[in-house]
Amino acid sequence: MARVGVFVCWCGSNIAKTVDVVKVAEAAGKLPSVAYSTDYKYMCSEPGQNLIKQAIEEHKLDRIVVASCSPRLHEPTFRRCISEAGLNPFMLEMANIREHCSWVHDDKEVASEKALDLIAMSVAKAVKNEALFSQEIPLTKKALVIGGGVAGIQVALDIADAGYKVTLVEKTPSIGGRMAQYDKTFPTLDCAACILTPKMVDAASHPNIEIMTYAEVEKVSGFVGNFEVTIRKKARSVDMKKCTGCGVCYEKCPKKLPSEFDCGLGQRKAIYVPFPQAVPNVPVIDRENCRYFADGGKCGVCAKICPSQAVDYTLEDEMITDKYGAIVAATGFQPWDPTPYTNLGYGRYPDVITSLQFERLFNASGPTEGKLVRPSDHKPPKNVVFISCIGSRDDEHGYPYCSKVCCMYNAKHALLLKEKVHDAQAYVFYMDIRANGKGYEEFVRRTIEKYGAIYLRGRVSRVFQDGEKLIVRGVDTLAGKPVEIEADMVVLAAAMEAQPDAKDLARMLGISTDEYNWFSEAHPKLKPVEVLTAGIYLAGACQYPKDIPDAVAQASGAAAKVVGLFAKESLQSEPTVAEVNEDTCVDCQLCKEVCPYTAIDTKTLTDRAGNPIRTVSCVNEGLCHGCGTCVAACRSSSIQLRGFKDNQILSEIDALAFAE
Amino acid sequence: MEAKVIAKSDIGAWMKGLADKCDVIAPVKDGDVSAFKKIEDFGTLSIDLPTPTVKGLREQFTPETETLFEYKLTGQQAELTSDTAAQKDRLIFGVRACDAAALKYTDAVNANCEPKDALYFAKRKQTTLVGVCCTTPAWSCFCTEIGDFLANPIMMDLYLTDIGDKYYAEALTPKGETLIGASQFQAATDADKQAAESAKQKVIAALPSPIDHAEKGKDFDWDDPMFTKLAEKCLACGACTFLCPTCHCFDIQECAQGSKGSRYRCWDTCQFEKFTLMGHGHNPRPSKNERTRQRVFHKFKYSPERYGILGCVGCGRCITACPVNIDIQRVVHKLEADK
Amino acid sequence: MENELRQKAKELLESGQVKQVIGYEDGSTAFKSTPCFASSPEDADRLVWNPTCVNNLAVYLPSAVKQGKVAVAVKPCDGRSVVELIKEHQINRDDVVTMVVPCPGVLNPDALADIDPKTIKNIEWKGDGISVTTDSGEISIPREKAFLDKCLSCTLTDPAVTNIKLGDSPERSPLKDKDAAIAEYEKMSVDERRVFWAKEFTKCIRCYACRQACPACYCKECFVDKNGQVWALKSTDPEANWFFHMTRAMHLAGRCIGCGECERSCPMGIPLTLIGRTLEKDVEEMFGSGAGQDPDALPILGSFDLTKDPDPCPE
Amino acid sequence: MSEEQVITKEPETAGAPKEWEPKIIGFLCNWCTYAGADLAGSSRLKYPANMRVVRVPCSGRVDPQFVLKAFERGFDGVLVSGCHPGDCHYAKGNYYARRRHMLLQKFLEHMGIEPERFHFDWISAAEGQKFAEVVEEFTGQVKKAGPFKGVGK
Repeated sequence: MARVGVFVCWCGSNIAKTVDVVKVAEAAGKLPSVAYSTDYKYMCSEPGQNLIKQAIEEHKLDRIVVASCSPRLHEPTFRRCISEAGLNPFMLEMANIREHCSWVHDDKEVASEKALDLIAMSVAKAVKNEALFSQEIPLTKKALVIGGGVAGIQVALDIADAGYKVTLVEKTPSIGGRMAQYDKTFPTLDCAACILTPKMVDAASHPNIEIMTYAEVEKVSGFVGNFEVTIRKKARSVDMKKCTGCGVCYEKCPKKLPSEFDCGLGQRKAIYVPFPQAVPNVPVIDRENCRYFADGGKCGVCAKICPSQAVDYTLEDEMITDKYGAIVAATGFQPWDPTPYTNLGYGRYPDVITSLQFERLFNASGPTEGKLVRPSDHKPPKNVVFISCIGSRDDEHGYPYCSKVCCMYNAKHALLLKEKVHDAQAYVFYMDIRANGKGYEEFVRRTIEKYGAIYLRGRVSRVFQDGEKLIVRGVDTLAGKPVEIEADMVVLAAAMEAQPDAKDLARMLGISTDEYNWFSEAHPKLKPVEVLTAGIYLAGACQYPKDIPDAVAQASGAAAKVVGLFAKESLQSEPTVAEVNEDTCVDCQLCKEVCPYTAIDTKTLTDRAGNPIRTVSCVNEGLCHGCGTCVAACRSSSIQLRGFKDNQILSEIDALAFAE
Repeated sequence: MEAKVIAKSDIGAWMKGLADKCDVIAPVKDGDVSAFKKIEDFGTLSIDLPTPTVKGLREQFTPETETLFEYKLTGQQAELTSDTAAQKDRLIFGVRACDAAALKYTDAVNANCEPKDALYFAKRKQTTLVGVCCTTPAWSCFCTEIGDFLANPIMMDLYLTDIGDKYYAEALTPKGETLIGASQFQAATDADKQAAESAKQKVIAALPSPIDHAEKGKDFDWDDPMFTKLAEKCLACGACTFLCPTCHCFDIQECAQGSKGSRYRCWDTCQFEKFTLMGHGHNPRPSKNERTRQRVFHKFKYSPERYGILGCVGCGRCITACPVNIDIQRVVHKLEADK
Repeated sequence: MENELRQKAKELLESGQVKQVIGYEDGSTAFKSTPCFASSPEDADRLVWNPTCVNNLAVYLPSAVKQGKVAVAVKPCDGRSVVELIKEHQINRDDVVTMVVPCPGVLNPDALADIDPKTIKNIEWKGDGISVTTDSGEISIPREKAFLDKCLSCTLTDPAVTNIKLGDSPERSPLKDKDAAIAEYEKMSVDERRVFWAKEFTKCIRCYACRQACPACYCKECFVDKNGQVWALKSTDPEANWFFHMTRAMHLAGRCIGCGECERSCPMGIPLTLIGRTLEKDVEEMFGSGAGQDPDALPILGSFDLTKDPDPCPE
Repeated sequence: MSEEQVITKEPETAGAPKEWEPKIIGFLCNWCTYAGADLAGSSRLKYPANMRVVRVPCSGRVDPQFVLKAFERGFDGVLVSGCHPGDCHYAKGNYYARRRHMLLQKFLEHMGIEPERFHFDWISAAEGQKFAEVVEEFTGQVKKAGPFKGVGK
């Protein structure tokens, strides 16, 4: 028979005032399996804890019930206490006779009765307690950062600076991300390239950072400290080691295509670097559009002309598998395509463009080399209408959320317009001006007051071409009247939306997304960079629209989390996790279905000769958080949560049901 | 022994008279099925004789759940608290010849061990059995193939045969003689006796002829391929064995409820996978093959060898109850043909 | 129809496409058929298809597929069980060939109450109902009396996992509302229902025929069979019986396709389908989907709908 | 039974019979409702003492079988409570709990257990007040429903 010790705390008068602790302790002594029971003024005090330790020794107690305050307060204290006396810490149960009893009831008799019941339940549960042990989980101190935009670069640099290895994976041929496309940044009007390029170079030259561009994550398995990741390095067709970045190949390449980097406003070749400051400065062949690949090896100009014989058409996709201790997702966003706004003429009139296209038009390295001209006739525009909330805050065409940055870049564009074309006039149609960052509101005021941008609160109903002009019809809700503007150019502040493959990556990582496919954080307030899967963190706009300062701040936050994780020697698994009874599991996979952490896998049982017998569920202890949702789902009780097994909880129910 | 007659209309009054001295139990309709129940109201006597009771007499002598002892825990101390209350004498009315015959078998099983099953024999001793000859056997009945107890009943005290508006009542034991001493019984005429005889013969004629199963069972083939076929379709439920009047296997379980608890026994069956599962994980009857064979062999081969009696009385309950139409009569015939 | 079934079974067995065909064959009496496991083309000649083919053969699939690919004769209702088994990873879609038989309804044993069972020679579908051949001639039984309740309200079409469709689906319009029995039952007050079930469950002898006949009860070890006192006593205490049946019902929530095998197998006549159907109706109303429809659907109690699920504190 | 043993029971001789008090069991998730109950305690809010609490990590851990077991054992009322939608410490456990227990409540009613005897709710760690109110209200509701007559007869 188990030997349970019951220790009833007075908590000074906090408990003793409404619970007859002496009588309760005496009655508890008669509960089945109780070998010793006593009361004391302050169980959590040093003499109180010594009393427990002595009783364990003297009465050969193997399980302890402390009836005192909430376990949420002192469970760690008493676990430590009994483990110092040689018991497994999980042999402790606490009966909460303070918060749940003495503090909420007045009648001493009633409260004493309840206290005894709570103790009886704890005793019954304690009898079924088992010694639990945490396991040491090895830790690979190397991080994987997915996405080479400003957030990803920042994460990589911070982790690398702390002395840990980082692999930075970027889908496109160069790191830099969206920020590389921008001209200037609000509200300081720093040149984006001037602040980003050094970081790109730092990352490229950092001894702890390995950059893989033109590469994608293919497969992720494992768990915190022990992820195994397969990365597909797409065939670049140019030998990274041989290429000097001279650029002759793309000068001579005969095939011209619209440039993604310039949002289709400029052109690139079939062999290309996306932009001049690209890191690495090594071209890549777009095999789908390359004549050599399309015509069965007929062209081959680039290979012939390359002075260092770096062009190699035979290169193939390469799969690299490595172990990582932590993963940071920094995959960013994509600008929303405003085509659904048919009334605004996007795609129909060449001078109706998106904000990102506008950005490229006055970028010195852009298709016009920084000259702001209309795409249609290459004349500088005079009247430019900026329209906010294109696809944001709009359930009907786009998304209900606010994209957060558009108000600010609209202000930036309106201001820069005036700087580039002195006699130009900016009109901004807006719903609300959301300028809630450091220096943001001042910046907007400056645009309006110093640069004369005309802000019109209202929506645009229609844009149509009239000769060379674009007629913008809208409403000024503040003036309460319709407005019509003869514009030379219309710029649509398109929403930010999740990357098209965000859901796939989420699935691969086993993390969740919200209804718009943004990655879900573990807690909106308290765990904004964590996700529910341990060892995976978020940085930047892959979580939700963010501007550069926010993205960088979160990146450093994510890096700090990774560094904190890597600072440990090894990881300790939580002992209170689920376990599968392989004898009775029938592999219906309901547990797997309900697990919030993808902690349950299917494994094949084999006989001694290694032949498969059948499949069952198995718990990855590194991923399991111990919620027990799987346990309640399992029909054959084949999965159990240590510390909260069915028989433990049933014992509590029975102890109460049959309490005398 | 003596025989009398009793008018059907007097049965209620007779039973009412008996009820002063003992519990009177008889088959009554309970929803879709018929079951033995204690009769409380002798006015609107709703005894159901044509439908066989869904269960035989097994539960009357070894209840589905039976407490063996009780205990109480105080701290580290345990104390036995059982007191077995004395049971009232009982009379069971409307017993079929097959069900009574089954008691010969269960008596043998329960006596064939030391100590003898006291709980069982206490109940046997306290029970008087009044049988009734069947008039409309079920489609699955084959008792006549097993023995002649329909004509020459055993293990009961009184045997009633329906002869129109009255029963011909044969006392088979001194207890039976006492019973027919009651005022409701009248002397039987020769015509009554003949009517009873022809009523019995009429039923027997509709049932199969006798077969010496005990003899034939000796040569059953342990490896008969039929068991693979049966095992394929058997669902491994316990309907057959739980309704069988001769099945007697039980499990012993513990019921712990807070500081109190009890040990009880409850029906178990060789058809359940766990029945023969041992503590260390080995199961000598690991598949339905072995388990379907066990049921048939136990009744038709092992029992005659061990007790000299067949473990089947041909009541046909397992046949009607089987959800997949496993028909033990057919199975045995096939085994006998296969040998 | 029977010939078509045998022919198809033969083809599948001859060509080696399947290891065995599970169907029905004549039972030990003319009003019962029994499951048939045909593993050779000759065996296929024993297959029958008539109103006595009541069993839901899907119950055999999880163990049968271990020997190799299986073809199984399913009524449209039983086909729903196959869907569930695939959905719950008990069989692979590729390991089973479903032969969907056209079903006008299967025999309600009560239909034969007035006929001496020993005189019955044959039962077949005829007209709207069935025709029973006896020693003393042929008796026609109309549809409303001939078939099980579930058949009278059946509107099922071919299951989502149909491989081979035999014959043409019979033209039927339901005679009864599926939930007529529930409507009748629900006339009882809540407390009357408590008393009703207490009485019904007291009958239970724990033979587990309900569970064993149920294709959805494929657990290797049922919760009630756990060693020691984990969930319920093995005894037939009314309370323990109640717990067993209530838990079994909850385990079937969203998974019960209403084949009625539990009730048919129960030797004690407990109206178990009433429980199943009541719960299934709730599931359909609350979560908008039911059992046995889509093999790719998520399990109903293993998924949720953030916004549409009923909430204890609706906004 | 000695005098000390019976602290839980008023001696029969003490005048008028005690008013019937329902026996209630509550399954509370550790992170929200249990913490809410703690807060009710530290705020010294008063509520009826009928309910005894079983602490579980998540409302998702509450197997409907625990509720059935409680009714099998004759409890007069059962409360299950966890984190509000969106607040689950384990992200999704409460959504599964919601499906299971909303269905269970309906099922219980079908099978003869008054819906008043089973309550499923969301109570956060910050809702000490709500916890006290829910317990008070539920206790009253169960009291009104009267002693549970049990599932066996």
